[in-house]
Amino acid sequence: MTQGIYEIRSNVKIARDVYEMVLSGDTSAITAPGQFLNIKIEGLYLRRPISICDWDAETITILYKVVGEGTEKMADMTAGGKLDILVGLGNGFDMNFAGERPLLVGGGVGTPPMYGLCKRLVAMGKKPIVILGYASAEDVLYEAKFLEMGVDVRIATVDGTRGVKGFVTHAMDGLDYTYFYACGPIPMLKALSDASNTSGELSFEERMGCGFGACMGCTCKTKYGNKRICRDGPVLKKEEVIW
Amino acid sequence: MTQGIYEIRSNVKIARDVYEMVLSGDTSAITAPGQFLNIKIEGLYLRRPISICDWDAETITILYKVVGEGTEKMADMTAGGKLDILVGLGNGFDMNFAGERPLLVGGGVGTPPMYGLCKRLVAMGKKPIVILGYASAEDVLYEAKFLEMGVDVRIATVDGTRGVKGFVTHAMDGLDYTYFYACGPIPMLKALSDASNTSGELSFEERMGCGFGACMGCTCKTKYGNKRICRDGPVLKKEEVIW
Amino acid sequence: MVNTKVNLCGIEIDNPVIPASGTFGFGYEFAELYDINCLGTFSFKGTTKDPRFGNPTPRIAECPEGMLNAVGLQNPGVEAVISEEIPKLQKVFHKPVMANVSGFSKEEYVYTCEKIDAVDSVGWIEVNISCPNVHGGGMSFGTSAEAAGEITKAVRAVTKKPLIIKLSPNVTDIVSIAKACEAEGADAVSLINTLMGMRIDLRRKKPIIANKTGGYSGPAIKPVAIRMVYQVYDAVKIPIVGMGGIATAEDVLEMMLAGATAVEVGAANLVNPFASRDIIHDLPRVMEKYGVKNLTDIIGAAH
Amino acid sequence: MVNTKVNLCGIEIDNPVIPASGTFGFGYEFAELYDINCLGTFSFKGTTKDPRFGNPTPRIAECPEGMLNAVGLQNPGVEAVISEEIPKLQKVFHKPVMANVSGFSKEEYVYTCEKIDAVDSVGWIEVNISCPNVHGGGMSFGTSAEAAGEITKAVRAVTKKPLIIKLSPNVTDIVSIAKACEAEGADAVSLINTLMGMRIDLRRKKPIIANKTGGYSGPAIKPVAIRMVYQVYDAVKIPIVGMGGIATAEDVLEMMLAGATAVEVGAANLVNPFASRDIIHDLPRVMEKYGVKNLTDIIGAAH
Repeated sequence: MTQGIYEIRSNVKIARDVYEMVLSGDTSAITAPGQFLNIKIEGLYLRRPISICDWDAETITILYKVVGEGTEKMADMTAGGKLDILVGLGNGFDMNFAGERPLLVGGGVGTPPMYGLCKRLVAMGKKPIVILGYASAEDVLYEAKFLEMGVDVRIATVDGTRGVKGFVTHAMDGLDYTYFYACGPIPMLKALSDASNTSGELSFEERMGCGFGACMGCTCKTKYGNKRICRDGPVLKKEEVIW
Repeated sequence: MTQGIYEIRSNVKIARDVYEMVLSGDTSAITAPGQFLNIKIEGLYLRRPISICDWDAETITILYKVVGEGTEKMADMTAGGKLDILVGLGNGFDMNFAGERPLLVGGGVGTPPMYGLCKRLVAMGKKPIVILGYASAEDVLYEAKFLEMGVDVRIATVDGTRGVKGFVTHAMDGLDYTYFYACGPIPMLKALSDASNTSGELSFEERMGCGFGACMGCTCKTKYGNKRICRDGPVLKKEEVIW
Repeated sequence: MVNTKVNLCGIEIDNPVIPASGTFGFGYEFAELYDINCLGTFSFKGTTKDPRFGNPTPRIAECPEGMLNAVGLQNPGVEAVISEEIPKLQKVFHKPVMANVSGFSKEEYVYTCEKIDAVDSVGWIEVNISCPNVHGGGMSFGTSAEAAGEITKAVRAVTKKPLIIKLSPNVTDIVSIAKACEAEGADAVSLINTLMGMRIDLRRKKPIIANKTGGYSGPAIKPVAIRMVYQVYDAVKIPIVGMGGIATAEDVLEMMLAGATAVEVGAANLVNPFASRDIIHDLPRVMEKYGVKNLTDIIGAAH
Repeated sequence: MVNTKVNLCGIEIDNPVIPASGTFGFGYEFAELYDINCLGTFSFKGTTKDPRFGNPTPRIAECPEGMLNAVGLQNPGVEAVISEEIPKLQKVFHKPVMANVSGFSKEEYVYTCEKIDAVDSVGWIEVNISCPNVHGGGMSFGTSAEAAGEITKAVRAVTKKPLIIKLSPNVTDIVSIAKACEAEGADAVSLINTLMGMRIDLRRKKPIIANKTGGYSGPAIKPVAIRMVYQVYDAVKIPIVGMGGIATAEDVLEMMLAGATAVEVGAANLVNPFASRDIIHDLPRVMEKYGVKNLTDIIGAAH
């Protein structure tokens, strides 16, 4: 983890209530896809944790949905603005277990970490299958960017306005995959975990105090003992999760 | 009183710890020199009352000394910034009593309201005598601007580095004047009031809650009953002050 | 169309927004700024038997998201309030007003309430047993259930008007105090008064406020207020007027979800003189955003 | 050159800055970020007889200039603290540490303090009788002078280490509680623990925190903390460890002027992991700004 001041390069709306923000600054603390940032927002006391979508040597990309005071303020920010951010928080996904055909499942704003993960798995020569689930067509995120990587992308929408009608699990039928990675709402994670026939990793959310393991605000019970979502997670193994 | 958003035209240091800020916006609520503004500063709860130095149809000039959190934040502000301000607060000086040769006395950051008052008295054809008192030469405010008006200006400094060594009352000896107006620290106001041989008006300071007479935070006792410095003042008549 | 009306002790008010005592004078300063008849009602400046200057200055200090005040019940006394202030108030406000009463003995409370009871334009009497800024004064009545009950019983005997007892948060158990007020005939309780606080001036190395301590108000005390309203709602059947840091229409909803039938807006009026009006104007939008058709429906809905 | 040293119950510490229990774990997470030996000391995570998971999540909520937490004393139990956590702590921190102890009965407090008393690296035992987040737990001991005195007496009997009793602000009269602790042999009192608060989620129309109420910390509670430290200083002769919203070196001075011998830094560590270090680095500059040569000289100087 590092603390630093990051400059906003761009901040644009890319789907219903969802914005893409590109930040520039030190990215050396990021060690794995699935990690997150904790952003100090003027006028709010607690930092706001946001998953990392992608990063390179000098920029970090995040996608966030406007759901409350913090993200409302973020949506109003403009290029050139500066933010105090803790970078490289959490464990992230372990790509060593991916196998040849890992399944990546993102639900709603669970999509962003799947993008950074997919990019790196492709770079490793893997052949990921990507399933993305949303409420409706206007919520779909980064479809073109996934397709650019040449991976198999399937979309599910609850109202059927894009892709398969239903949940991500409805787009899984008959798929052959070696491992899975998932991020999204808890009901999706549970359904996926139940439906899967391989091992896998799931990224969880919780209200956090600090984001770096000090306050015990986000602890959950697992089969291997208490874990802090912010530090021992946000990624847990399928086998340790207590639903 | 009006509430409005004002734009900062300039904000420059003009003496030790003292800044001049020019604001543009609606000035129609200002009815007399000696009134004040109440400025909302991001990150602070209470507004900060600052006396009006001068104004015209579209700008207001204030001089303020950096003495705490609020004025520290103001000193960092730059042209183009916007401020939420209550304008035209307090009673201000009554120029009807000035006579031909009114004495204007400003101590430290009590100087600014004397400038706007002097300008208007000169425009009325009066011949004001101005005495300004400071700790030291580097604290002197607006001397050239007073001289530009062609008025008699006398400076007193406690350390004798400019003008008369001592307090403003030491610069008063033998002066012939018709009335007085004063703004500055309480000991100065009292000494002046005691030394004066005419009637006069004195502008007081107090920690304020609202600045417009609602909270009773700044009440003082006078010979004519309780007065709210923010609304019934900040200017009191010599005859009503209880020292 | 949303419905912002609520019923406070038998009187229907257009909306639950009530400027709090001590932040709105007798209304006429604000009437110069906007038509104050948009308010549900307002609670006028705390009135005592005798005229009071209050505490020496400084009476005010800046705090994080709030302020301290130690005005100390400055008011012209109940006779002058009735003969001078209320007539001026009635020229600009045409709804029932809430009278706020304080005292230094049971007899004083009774005296003042009896006088106020005779004023037609007063819709409710809010009895402040919780002012933290008067030494040996109202605060001591607000910090024990017995004393609170005793004052309630005494003033209940002299007025048929809806009686609201204003409670102090500076206590171990606000629930027992609220219950004592209910048991002795209060029609409602209002809470919270200010939290007792202090700031020290690093330059002078002395408390900023002449009275040393002051009452802390502003958004900083809202979480304490929400908690206490929530707890009291569980324990009493009478309505609660919730206050403490209310500054937005969202705050009104939060306080009502906790259990308030109406809310008072205090310090916000001092930093934004249009605050109460702005909250009222914004209420319908915020109600729609959170799917609230009738404000009455959400009273205590978070339980 | 300024002198930041203070003496806390017979142990001289390099500066009065002490990260508060529950915001600094057992130190080693922060030791990855900076050398924590710059601290006066720190108070480690509240330890109980048995391991505790604490409360269900969500345990955290945003507040104006602060936060609510309802962690509920999650800790691995005193045996594991002594056998696992303290050895890890000692690798990164080489000064006497402050042990923080909680319990649900007098016997539990005594059991845990007795175990901790045997640990050489522990310089002080801070006994928390004021956690607002455990039902039927420590809080009830902290809200009456009798119970507070009883716990103090019992733990006093099992340790010769400096004993600090941590007090709750959610009381009518903190002074009487502090005096009871002093009378029963406490070497110091620390205050304030968090204010009990609540936030309600307007979307779900339920309290944000699963436990409903949580402890409010952050700059918003500082004026209440300053006031209580000031009041307690007037009434006891033992030192006071002041806390509540400390986030800057200026805050340290304000708290010490009110009467604190040392200060704890809590929530600030969570929003800025370097907060305690930054405060220590900034102290000499701020002391010079306000003409303070020896920090010891300003303890209680605002009285």
